[in-house]
Amino acid sequence: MKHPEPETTPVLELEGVSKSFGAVRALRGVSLRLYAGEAHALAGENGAGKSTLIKVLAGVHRPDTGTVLLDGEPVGFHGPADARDAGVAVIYQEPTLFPDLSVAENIFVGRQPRRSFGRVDHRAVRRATAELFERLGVDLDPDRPARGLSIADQQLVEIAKALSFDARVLIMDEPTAALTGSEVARLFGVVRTLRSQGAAVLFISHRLEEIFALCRRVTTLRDGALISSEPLEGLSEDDLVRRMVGRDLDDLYPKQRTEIGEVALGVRRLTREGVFTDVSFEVRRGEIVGLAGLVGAGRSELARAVFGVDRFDGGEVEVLGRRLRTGAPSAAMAAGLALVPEDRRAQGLVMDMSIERNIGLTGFAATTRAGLMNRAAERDRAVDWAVRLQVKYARLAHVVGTLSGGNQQKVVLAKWLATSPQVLIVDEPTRGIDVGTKAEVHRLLSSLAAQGVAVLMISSDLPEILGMADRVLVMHEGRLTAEIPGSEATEEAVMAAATGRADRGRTAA
Amino acid sequence: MPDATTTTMAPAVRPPALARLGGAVRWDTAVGVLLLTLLVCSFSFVDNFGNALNLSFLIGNTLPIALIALPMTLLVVSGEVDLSVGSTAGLSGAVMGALWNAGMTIEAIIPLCLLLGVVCGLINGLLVTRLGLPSLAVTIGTMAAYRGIAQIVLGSDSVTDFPTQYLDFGSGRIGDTFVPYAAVPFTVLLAVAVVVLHATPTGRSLFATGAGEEAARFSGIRVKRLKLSMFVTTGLISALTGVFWALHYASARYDNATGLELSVIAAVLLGGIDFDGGKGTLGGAVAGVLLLGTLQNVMSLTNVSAQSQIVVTGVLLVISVLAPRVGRQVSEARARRRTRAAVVPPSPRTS
Amino acid sequence: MTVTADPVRQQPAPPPDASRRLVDRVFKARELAVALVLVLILGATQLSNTEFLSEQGVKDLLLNATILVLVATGQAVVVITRNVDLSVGSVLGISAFAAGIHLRDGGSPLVAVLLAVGLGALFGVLNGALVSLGKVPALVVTLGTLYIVRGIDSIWVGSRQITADALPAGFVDFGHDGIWVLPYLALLATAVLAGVAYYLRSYHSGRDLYALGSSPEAARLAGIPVRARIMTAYVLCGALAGLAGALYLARFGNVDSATGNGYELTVVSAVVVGGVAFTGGSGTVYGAALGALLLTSINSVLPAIGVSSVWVTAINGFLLLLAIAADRILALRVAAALRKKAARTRSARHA
Amino acid sequence: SGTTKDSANKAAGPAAATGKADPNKAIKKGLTVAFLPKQVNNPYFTTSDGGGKKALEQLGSTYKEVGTSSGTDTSGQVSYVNTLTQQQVDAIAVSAQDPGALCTALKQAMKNGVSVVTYDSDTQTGCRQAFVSQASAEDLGRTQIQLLAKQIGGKGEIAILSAAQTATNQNTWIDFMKDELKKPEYKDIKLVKTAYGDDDAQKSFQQTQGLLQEHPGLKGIVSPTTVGIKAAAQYLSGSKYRGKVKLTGLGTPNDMRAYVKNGTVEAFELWDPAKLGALAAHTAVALESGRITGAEGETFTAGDLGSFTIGKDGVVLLGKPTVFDKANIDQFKF
Ligand SMILES: Nc1ncnc2c1ncn2[C@@H]1O[C@H](COP(=O)(O)OP(=O)(O)OP(=O)(O)O)[C@@H](O)[C@H]1O
Ligand SMILES: Nc1ncnc2c1ncn2[C@@H]1O[C@H](COP(=O)(O)OP(=O)(O)OP(=O)(O)O)[C@@H](O)[C@H]1O
Ligand SMILES: [Mg+2]
Ligand SMILES: [Mg+2]
Repeated sequence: MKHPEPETTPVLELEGVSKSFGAVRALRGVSLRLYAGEAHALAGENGAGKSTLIKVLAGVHRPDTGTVLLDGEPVGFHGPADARDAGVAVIYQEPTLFPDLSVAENIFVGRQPRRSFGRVDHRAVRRATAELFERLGVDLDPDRPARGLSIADQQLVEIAKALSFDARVLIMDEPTAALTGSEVARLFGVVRTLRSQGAAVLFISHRLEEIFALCRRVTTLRDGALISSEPLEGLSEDDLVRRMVGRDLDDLYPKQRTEIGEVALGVRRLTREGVFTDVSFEVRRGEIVGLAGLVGAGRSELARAVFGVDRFDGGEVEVLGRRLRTGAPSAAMAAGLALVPEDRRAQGLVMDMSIERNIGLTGFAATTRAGLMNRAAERDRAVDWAVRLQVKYARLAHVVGTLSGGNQQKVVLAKWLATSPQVLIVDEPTRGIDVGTKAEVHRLLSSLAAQGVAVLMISSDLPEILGMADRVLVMHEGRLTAEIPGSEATEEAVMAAATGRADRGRTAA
Repeated sequence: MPDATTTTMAPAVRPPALARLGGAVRWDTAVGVLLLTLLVCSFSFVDNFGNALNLSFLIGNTLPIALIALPMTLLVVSGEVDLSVGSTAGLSGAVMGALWNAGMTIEAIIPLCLLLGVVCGLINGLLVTRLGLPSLAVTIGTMAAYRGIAQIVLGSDSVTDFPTQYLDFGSGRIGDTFVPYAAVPFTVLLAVAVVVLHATPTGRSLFATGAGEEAARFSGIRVKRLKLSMFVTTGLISALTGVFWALHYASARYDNATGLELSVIAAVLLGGIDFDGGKGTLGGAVAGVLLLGTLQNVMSLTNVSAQSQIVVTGVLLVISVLAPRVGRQVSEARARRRTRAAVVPPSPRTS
Repeated sequence: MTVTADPVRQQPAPPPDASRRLVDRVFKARELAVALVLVLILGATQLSNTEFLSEQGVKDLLLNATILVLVATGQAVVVITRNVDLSVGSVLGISAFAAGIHLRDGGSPLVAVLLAVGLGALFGVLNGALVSLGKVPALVVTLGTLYIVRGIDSIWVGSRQITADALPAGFVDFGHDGIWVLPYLALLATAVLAGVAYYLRSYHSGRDLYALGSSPEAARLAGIPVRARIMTAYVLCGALAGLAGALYLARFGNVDSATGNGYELTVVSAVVVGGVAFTGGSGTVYGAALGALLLTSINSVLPAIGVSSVWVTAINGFLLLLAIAADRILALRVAAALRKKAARTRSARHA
Repeated sequence: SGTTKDSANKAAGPAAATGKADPNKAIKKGLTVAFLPKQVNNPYFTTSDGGGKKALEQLGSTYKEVGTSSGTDTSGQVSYVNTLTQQQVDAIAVSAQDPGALCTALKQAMKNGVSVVTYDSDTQTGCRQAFVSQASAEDLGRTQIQLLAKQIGGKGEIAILSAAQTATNQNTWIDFMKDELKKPEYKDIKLVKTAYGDDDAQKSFQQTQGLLQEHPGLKGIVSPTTVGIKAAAQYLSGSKYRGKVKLTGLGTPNDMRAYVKNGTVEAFELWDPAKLGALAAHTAVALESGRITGAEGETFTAGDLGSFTIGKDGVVLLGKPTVFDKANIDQFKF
């Protein structure tokens, strides 16, 4: 059955909206209609203008031209508060929490339940938060401060916040990018309930299967312009990809056959108290090893300790036979190690610096002459990698913070791949990257492995792990619980180990 | 492979040259222009301003601030601040006086004073980097501590009888030119600082550290060591300033250079250095120092009272932050109006 | 497909009562460290000089702290929003003089106090407008208004001064009398402090101030009226500085154009010692008040145990460093303990 | 100011300073004399500079006042000396924040033909032509002890509350106080401590508290600084020590009136700051006119202040300080 546009008035509507940032035209005359009780997907490559569109809907940006209509009436949102008051709840692409406030306060900031004389009812806030978490199946202490939450947990708090509004319109910009399957499933369950209660939902994701699982209608953007707005029924993933990128997609997991060589990264009995315990594994040259686990399993923390950003309390790390000191990333880099961190905004990039200089940060050795910066060399190095990774930028001298989320991720990759590492640890390398470029990143990792680089890939995108890894390590609550050869790795096996239901016999030695 | 248009930006409406210029004029350039304008006006209209003696006075009095502004700029760019500079200078002067009274030769004293500055900086730096304390808090503490030690060391003495050739170096000028002797080493230090901040990996690392410390750490920059070295440098230069101060004013007292930190910070802020770290240029900082110094000199020459001078300084500071902001908003508003006029909505292709 | 995997976070963690209580205690510990240092210092002093905590002694301690407590309370509110108000000293001075003029001309004390508060609030509006409308760095703006207000003050006041004989006797008596050892001024300050603390804890707009300081960007997205809140903080801070000015007049019976000069640094020290982070979003006004009490007590303790005033500055600095370092070390210890505890519970769950 | 001088006139300056004085030379008119106090807006200096201004008007010369708004901004004072040199004023009357720091600048000024007089607070002798002293340091030191001794009945513990530890004047006076205390009639008086309030109201306040707590038996306090005595009086008058602990020192009648009347303070002393300023003005004009050079033994008249003789090291002495008490304080308005 086709789903023609309903006859009713859309709850929220965009009409011919354009928005430019200086020379960059992020949106050009885009229209969009959101109906009550319908989930609507927004698709497009990195930098297509999806987040910008959402920010227009949320009152963060004011459109240069065009109008926003609520229940058919034009409205001028003067700020996020206006949109919120109109019943629009938004989950932004980048979590925007208050690190010093408790998780509960984060969720209810500005609209806490009150007692007499307008006083905040702290107990009610806590109770409501606990209920929300219950609904989402989130295991977080409402009283802990938001500082120090992993990206995934932050995203979960954002989701809880958006749900707590009981909004008429729920807008979600890549809410699932950092989540694993189970959390996504929970989230979808809750969203479906809201939808059936009459909420309009706008959903963005680069995981196409999620779009198909949740939405009925899809709008596609390319370079800020509207390409199509149509029912999803009858559309295949390939159709959608073609609309987004204007061509057919190559194989998403282009695994090359490689020669597995000597041990490049050896981790023995590594322990950081309270975070991970007694972790041992090896990664060989030419090998891609996947590291799977649930949110909060400690994968990212392990990667950080290996790279030396965090100290470890016991155990040792060896790169190409060289033993690394604890807490010395510069030594790790010198030994040939690179880490693409998971949080691109805080850890990956200096948001206020230019694209060029961000990429240049890892390459002083190559771009100095007699102790002085060689700007031409710095520029060449940056251009080379920006182009190879298809970063969509206007000028390399522009501040990296103005790039779209996916393009920022590409700059992080560029920054580290430019160091020609021997051992590459990538933590959520394709978080927020569009399907087209994702394949490109996979091809790149694959060809690096073929050239003898050892790759450790942490990802919450299980198909990605299964599609790319020669071997899968699984962590659960700070311990390595399984080591599964790529050929035997299935979703069930990995999930079993990740949830602690693993067959202990297969646990890594 | 995707076609070329996806890799680079789709051709967009180029903003008119003027708007681009508006965005490009940074505050530090503006301070430079302001300084030049002031100098030109002063040379033409202010009696007694343009002669060599007055200019040498002007430069001599501004030098202590300018000297400390160099490392302070680097430190602030890296996201920290040192309020103890005035006290370090005072301590170095006091120790210089005490040791001179004790009969040591000045050639032995000066290196000791500089070493003392290094130690002061090291203490600040270690407290900030090892204990992770905020530099503002630490240096408010050491500001009092160093000044207090200076008071203990020299007490109520005022040492004035340093060797004449040193005193002459501190207060004299080269022949009949307007250049004080001390301006020569300053120029060298300035050149070094400019190169370090703007043309070396160290400078890049400083900017990165100030703008995003965590990202800098993840990029393999040794953030703590870098900050420590900046504190040490600041201590060293402050001590040097203390020695210069004692010679320039021919007086070593424990309260030398009191309040210098506020002058330095005001000047550096005026020069467009962002106290959140990661932004600014040395040119701007030095222009800020000279602008304040010149303005004060001119106002004194034109009999503007001390009180009015304070008001002018304050107004200048406020304008220095409001002006670029207002300018940007105006140019943004103009740009928005222009695009609104230019955009013709394309008809959506619907399948 | 990913979306079909079964729910994972099986059993919610056991009710985190124990850990919550520990966390609570950590938060309180920030103030606790300062309180502990304070008690130790006072106790030790009392042991060496039994006169110290006599009726008059306690009264003096409380009176000395009053003015700083008020200003630090206001400052803490501003600092919590990730801003700063350096102009408090100047505002205190000018409002004290305004109140003094009013009283000298035969005005009523109540009106004089209101006048001072109103004048302070007016400067708060100025600061708030400059900071929030221009969205410019508060440090620069308020350094600017520090100079401007001080300049205006000294032009207006000139060499005039308000002396005790110009003030009504009742007003001067109010400055030092009280109920038993509790001076009226201290009671007033305590009431204000408790009011502000309750406001920050229990009202939307109060909580917003923390949110705002914690992440300005997130605050904007959450629809918090950022400008209005910043304005509130500055007006409160200015009003409290004004009130402190009026009390200064009552306490010292003497105001001239130099009153309040350099006070900003003392206030900032108090706030920092009290554990209010300059990065915004954390700390309490109680902490700031304790910091103020600690600072003024040190200044009373040293003369009382006969430390020569030559040593006072140095010891002051060291104690300041000690207080912030102790606070930090305690926090680190507790954090480490928490991490160990988390590890233990986790491995218990794992086993 | 409008006064411009021809270079011949200018050259006369240094010549006069080194050459011979002629007491019969005509008093020059139309000179510009700049007052550079330790601190502008300080009531004490405003009064004294006001005296200077009046004297200069009578002499037909121009008065101007410049200075820093902080009393410890030595570098600021130096740059004011430089500025005045640049502006080619005829004479500078300066109250030095630091005896050494101004020297280079003042010598530079004298080299450029500016006559330099210090008043209230001196520099090193070589850096000025004459010092107009408010009263002999010896007199000031000794009389304050004498005043206090009388008030406390010649026995008990006393303390001194001074300004900054580096304050030149105060330190000289304190030396003489200590010397005075060595006399046998003060054998029952014990000086237990010298505290420093840095001429800051709050600090002086707390130092007073500290003195009383540390020495509960304290009978009296001498504070040879106007800021210090005022703060101490304010504390005493609001505490249980009012009238029990005696306070004296140097203060202005306006500041102290309330405390004298409420019984906190019996008597204190000071010279007349307006006369000090006037004498400084007369000295400066006499120097610039070539009537004196600043050498010992030279005599000159200073309007209705009378005739003065330059003492050793170029010091001109104003006279003895006035003692203020309940009986006479209402006659003085400064
Ligand atoms: N604040 C800004 N200043 C300048 N340019 C911006 C700004 N925000 C977005 N852009 C530009 O607008 C374009 C659209 O960005 P947007 O974030 O909407 O993309 P997106 O579709 O959300 O991409 P992604 O999938 O990577 O998140 C990009 O070219 C981006 O560089
Ligand atoms: N039981 C816990 N209590 C408090 N914080 C925890 C707990 N478990 C994990 N964390 C926090 O979660 C994070 C650890 O997760 P980490 O980011 O290493 O996980 P991950 O496996 O990489 O998962 P992801 O990256 O998908 O979030 C850390 O920030 C840690 O402080
Ligand atoms: Mg986006
Ligand atoms: Mg992770």
